[in-house]
Amino acid sequence: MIDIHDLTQIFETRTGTVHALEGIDLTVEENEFVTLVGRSGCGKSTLLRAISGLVPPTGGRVAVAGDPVSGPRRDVSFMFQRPALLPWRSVIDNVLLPAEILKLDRRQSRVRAEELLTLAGLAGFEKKLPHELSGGMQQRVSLCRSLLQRPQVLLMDEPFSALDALTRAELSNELQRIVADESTTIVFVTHSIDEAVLLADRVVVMTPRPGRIREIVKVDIPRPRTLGQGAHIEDVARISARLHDLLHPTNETAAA
Amino acid sequence: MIDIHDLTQIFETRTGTVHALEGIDLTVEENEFVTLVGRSGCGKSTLLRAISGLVPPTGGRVAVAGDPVSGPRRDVSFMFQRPALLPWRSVIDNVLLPAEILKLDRRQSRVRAEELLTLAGLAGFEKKLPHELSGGMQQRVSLCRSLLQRPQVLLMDEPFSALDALTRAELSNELQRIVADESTTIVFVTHSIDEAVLLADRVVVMTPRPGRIREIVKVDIPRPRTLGQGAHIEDVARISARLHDLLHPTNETAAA
Amino acid sequence: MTVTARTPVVPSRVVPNRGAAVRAVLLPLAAVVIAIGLWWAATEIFAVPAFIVPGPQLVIETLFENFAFLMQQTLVTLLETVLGFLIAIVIGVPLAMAIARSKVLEQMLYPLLLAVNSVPKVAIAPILLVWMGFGITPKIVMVVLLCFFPIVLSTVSGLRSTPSDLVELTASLSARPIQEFTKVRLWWAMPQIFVGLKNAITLAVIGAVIGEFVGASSGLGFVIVQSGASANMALAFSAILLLAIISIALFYILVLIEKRLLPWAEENR
Amino acid sequence: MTVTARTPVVPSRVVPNRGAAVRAVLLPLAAVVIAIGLWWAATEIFAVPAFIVPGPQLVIETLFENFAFLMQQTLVTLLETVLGFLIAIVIGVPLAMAIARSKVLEQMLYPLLLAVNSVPKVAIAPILLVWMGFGITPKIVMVVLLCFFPIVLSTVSGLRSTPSDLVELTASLSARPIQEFTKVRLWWAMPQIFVGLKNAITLAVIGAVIGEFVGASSGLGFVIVQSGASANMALAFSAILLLAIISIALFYILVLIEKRLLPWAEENR
Amino acid sequence: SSEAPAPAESSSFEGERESVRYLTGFNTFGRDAYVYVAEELGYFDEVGIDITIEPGSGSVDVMKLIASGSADFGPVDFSAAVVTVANEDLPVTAVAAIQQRTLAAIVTLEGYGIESPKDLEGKTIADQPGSTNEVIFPAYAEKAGIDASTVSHVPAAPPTLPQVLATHQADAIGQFVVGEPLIASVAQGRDVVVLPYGDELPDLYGTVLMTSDEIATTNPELVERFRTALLKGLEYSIEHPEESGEILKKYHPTQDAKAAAAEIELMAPFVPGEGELGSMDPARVDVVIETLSAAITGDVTAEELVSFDLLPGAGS
Ligand SMILES: Nc1ncnc2c1ncn2[C@@H]1O[C@H](COP(=O)(O)OP(=O)(O)OP(=O)(O)O)[C@@H](O)[C@H]1O
Ligand SMILES: Nc1ncnc2c1ncn2[C@@H]1O[C@H](COP(=O)(O)OP(=O)(O)OP(=O)(O)O)[C@@H](O)[C@H]1O
Ligand SMILES: Cc1ncc(C[n+]2csc(CCO)c2C)c(N)n1
Ligand SMILES: [Mg+2]
Ligand SMILES: [Mg+2]
Repeated sequence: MIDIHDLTQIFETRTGTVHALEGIDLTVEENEFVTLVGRSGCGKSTLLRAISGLVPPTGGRVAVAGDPVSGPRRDVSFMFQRPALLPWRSVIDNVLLPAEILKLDRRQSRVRAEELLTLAGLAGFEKKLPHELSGGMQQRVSLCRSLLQRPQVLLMDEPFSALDALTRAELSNELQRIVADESTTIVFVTHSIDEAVLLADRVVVMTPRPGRIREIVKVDIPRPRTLGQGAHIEDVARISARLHDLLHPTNETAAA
Repeated sequence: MIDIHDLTQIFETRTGTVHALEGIDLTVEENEFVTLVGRSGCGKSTLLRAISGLVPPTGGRVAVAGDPVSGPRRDVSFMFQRPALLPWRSVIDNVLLPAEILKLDRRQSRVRAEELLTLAGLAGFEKKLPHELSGGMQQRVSLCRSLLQRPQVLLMDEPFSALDALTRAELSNELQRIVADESTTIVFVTHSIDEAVLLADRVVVMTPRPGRIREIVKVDIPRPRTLGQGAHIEDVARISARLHDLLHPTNETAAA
Repeated sequence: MTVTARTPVVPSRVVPNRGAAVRAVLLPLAAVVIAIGLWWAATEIFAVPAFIVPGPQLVIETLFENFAFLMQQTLVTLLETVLGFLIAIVIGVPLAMAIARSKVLEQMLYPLLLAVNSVPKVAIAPILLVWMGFGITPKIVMVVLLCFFPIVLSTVSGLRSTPSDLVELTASLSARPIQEFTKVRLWWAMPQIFVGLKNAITLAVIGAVIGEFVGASSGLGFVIVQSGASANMALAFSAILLLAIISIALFYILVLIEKRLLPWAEENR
Repeated sequence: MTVTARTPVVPSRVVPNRGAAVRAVLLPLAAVVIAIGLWWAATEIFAVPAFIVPGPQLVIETLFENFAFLMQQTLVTLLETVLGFLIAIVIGVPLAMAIARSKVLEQMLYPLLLAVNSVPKVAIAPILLVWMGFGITPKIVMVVLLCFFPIVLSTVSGLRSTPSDLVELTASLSARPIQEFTKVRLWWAMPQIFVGLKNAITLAVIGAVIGEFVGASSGLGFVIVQSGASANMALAFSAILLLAIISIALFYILVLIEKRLLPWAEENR
Repeated sequence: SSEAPAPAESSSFEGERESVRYLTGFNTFGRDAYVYVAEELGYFDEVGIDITIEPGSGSVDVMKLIASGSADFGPVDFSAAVVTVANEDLPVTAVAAIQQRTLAAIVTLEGYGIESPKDLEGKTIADQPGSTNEVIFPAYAEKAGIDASTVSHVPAAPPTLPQVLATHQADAIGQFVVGEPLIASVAQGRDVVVLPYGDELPDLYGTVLMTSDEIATTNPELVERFRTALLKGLEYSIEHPEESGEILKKYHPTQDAKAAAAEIELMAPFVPGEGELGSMDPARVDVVIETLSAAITGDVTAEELVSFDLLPGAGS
């Protein structure tokens, strides 16, 4: 579904050049759930933007569904790291924005938006304006918006960072259901190793400056999965430990 | 250090009234580290704002260091849930903002700002503008800013939400050092039970709409503490489980 | 020792605050009364002759003496102002939209707009007359000429200042440019567009008056020329007073519309 | 199948882009050439008589014939414009600051400012002359009167639109109002203040000219009156052309200052 | 513009009616009242003309609008016409004199030390830069034996001139003779001193009726009809100043009938001349051109300025 070859991203700023990504090679299969982990500033968001076509890469190639990416695609949905809500729109109207832009069926979209908001615990807040919401509520609105259009590819940048464990678990389940039922391909950035393991078919571990892929860890645990429970607790522990090692610099040599 | 009695906070909006906080009673001792946990939207940020004096409460009383709060105090520092960086200032100048406003010694402040930035892994980014940073980097700048002035009371709203585990651990250590060395009182909002237990003397568990204190859990594990290691692993597990129960609604009856 | 402030942290707009509404009427009134008092004092104390600055009594007397006539002239000027203003919006906003999208257009159009804007309009009034006759058209054109520039400038700036977050959001949805504009940029720009409109409306009034200075036989501008030429400063000042009232009224109508339309704007919260 | 775009995502400002710089000069030039072409065509094809709109050749000829004289007049007008503009900033920004802080002040001052702003300045010319004589003062006053309002309006709106995030940040640091202003609001408002200044600078030029209409023996406004009085439209148009050039130049100086001062602003990135 | 008045009598005109657009000289004061008088009394109707009257904004603008076809007729100060037609080649022509002698004057107040032209030496005169009064001044000074170089001109916009004089910002101002009551109204009890240019330059005409060269050549018959009706109104108005003031006020309610009547009375002596009302003399026109030669850069002949064959009593 997604093919990335030798991707390089360089930012030139007034104060010098930042090598955000270098030599990224990655293929994501259709219906696969890939999580990206790595230290803050290692280029995760930049990688997602390159896949989405929002930012043309400085070097290398990206293709989605076989087509080279030259700009955003209608079948790819992006949930940004920041909520990016329109301050003049109510919660429900923010969620409905993709329906308006993609000209989806109005009534169906509305029903779906309300379902999603209820699922995200925002029932009763449909008419509120963004500035009347808490930080986590804003993030949930943004999440609902990215799910509205049933995209083929879903790029999610730390979608649960501002959420409590319970809301996180509920929404993780929904995400897994979506992947299963609607055969969506997901690339998902997270800082939580637990979350990465819970959700992913494969976990991509990145190293910072320049952002490179350190290793790709396969998570071969059958679905549905739930956090901290189930028969595969040992597999989970093993993979988590491995990821922990990869992310931890004192174990530098152990990795590679 | 902080006395809260029967605090109520109501927001009136175009679309109705939101009872954000109701009957909050809480006392935080000097040099105590209190964490606030609770589901998204339960009023954690609102409580911090009431303590800081940024928002006058609808009802009840708040006092800091014995004085009733009627507005922000110079010895209280607030790290907001959103980075709130000034887009026209470089990283270092953003961190130095409190020094300018509080008229702290310029040279000392600069040295401290650089120390903090290095600690936060931002060495080399001093001259960058906020929009040239990743989300987590922005959050770290905001954190450094809140630590610059060595406040008596530090109110922190999900300071580590956008950070990877490693950076989180490093900065947690620094925070514990500050509490120990500089006898700072900290109220700290988090969604991570692990983090709450790792850092807190007491964990305040809140329930949503209206926001009430469900229970206050004491964490009597000696310091310094480190995540997932050490002799008190059982205590940690016990307290974590308790917090998990309190936050989980299916165990509703088990709590109270 | 206790904070018992019961004031809810509520924008006064939300729970209609009677005090605020009363103040919104009383304070401007107070200001006007003070201003008129100062005016009176200045003319009395310094014994300024009426043919330079007539005192307020005289002006208000004159105003009431010629009330019906002046109302007619006011309506004429008001009509020209409002029509020209609306046309300026219809021209200015799309123009700004095009300029905001394209650096090339900006670099080509701004110098021309600036040139048009900097021409002293009184100097080209005869050209307008020759071209458009003595009807209402040249007055409306004058209004448009005077007031479209602030609209363009503010709208361009507003559209351009849309945060990249929000622009990326629509981009990620493959929004067409017109959608990006109508769904995001336009709304983001609204508070700034209103600044442009508020600027423009006061210029629109002036534009109508300048239009009437040359080649008109009605309107407050005509009254001012006529009374100015006969040193009838009391009549000139009544007309000026009415102009001020038109300006203030139109401005506050815009303010009201803004508050209605943009309750979410930071300045209106 | 591959995306090999090597274009770095770099604002042209950062790595000085030669093409962009060349375009910034060529495009406006092209626009001006086209405009002059149209002007020429209009006067030729429609056989517009020179006493209404003189053709460009004639105007440019006249301009060069009277070059030294016209340059002197340009300098006079430029000086008045710049002085008045600076004074308007010095008055307008603090006024806007006060208004932005206080609803009461706003409600008291806006109607008065609007009233002052809506007075047709030509109508109060006798007052200015009698009060301030024939020197440079009344011209500068005219410039200030014409151009302070957009500065106030834009600055107030800019100061007020500061996001509550940033205001709370300074509040949490117990910043004094002046600190909140200088460290946060002023900077946030800067892009909008510049919109006000750009509006104001073109009005400032007009203000100087109107000031000269009323009573001056030098300046481009004087040239326009004098040549208008003798239907010497070619000379009047040379003066208008110079006014346009002044306007454009001052405007782009502001644009340059803005780009220097506010590289972080969304519109300048 | 003006509302249509009830015709004094039912139209006696038999031929094809024509519309005419007329501009006043400057706004709608007493000096321009005669056109309203002519309309009110049905003189235009009698000759089959439907007239539209627009307020003009000074001689130069009137000429421009006539030259460009935006208006058909209007009064223009003849000295301004000479200079403008000579320098800028405007295709306009005079078809009747309204005043046989110029109304242009220097006006001052008692006590400012000016009683005769000679006293102007060393004084300041406020006037609009480039205005007729200023342009004629050198010729006036020469005739009056004043050293023009000792007189300084202060530039001021026309509407400010009365105030400038009243507050003694200048010792004198340029005005038309008919401006005397206006100056008196701001003079705060001082007497107004008027020094008419006509005293020294008796050959200068005052206002003339102008039309475009095109109308003059293609429709001389209309010119004659119009000119006849207008001059009839002019004659009636100088004979009945009071009534004329009332008529003007009827058309323009803000005008003061008394002030208008006073202007008309002041203007009356300047209107008639040796010959028929409205006539002009080629030899005098040549003298005018000669008098103004200092202000003229181009070449101009009397025939370019005046359609002598269309003047009153020109034989038709
Ligand atoms: N300015 C406001 N206007 C109206 N309602 C508000 C405002 N601020 C907060 N609220 C409401 O108050 C409640 C508590 O909000 P608060 O931000 O304190 O939650 P929180 O516990 O910090 O949540 P999160 O973990 O998502 O940040 C929410 O229901 C929110 O909608
Ligand atoms: N617009 C930009 N201009 C300049 N540098 C940028 C820009 N965007 C990102 N960078 C730089 O690129 C690097 C990678 O940023 P990116 O946002 O991809 O990190 P990230 O992995 O998402 O981090 P985080 O977990 O903190 O969100 C950082 O060093 C950042 O400073
Ligand atoms: C208010 C006013 N009144 C009269 C005129 C006509 N006019 C033009 S020049 C001049 C005399 C001075 O030269 C006069 C009376 C005017 N333009 N403005
Ligand atoms: Mg990121
Ligand atoms: Mg919060």
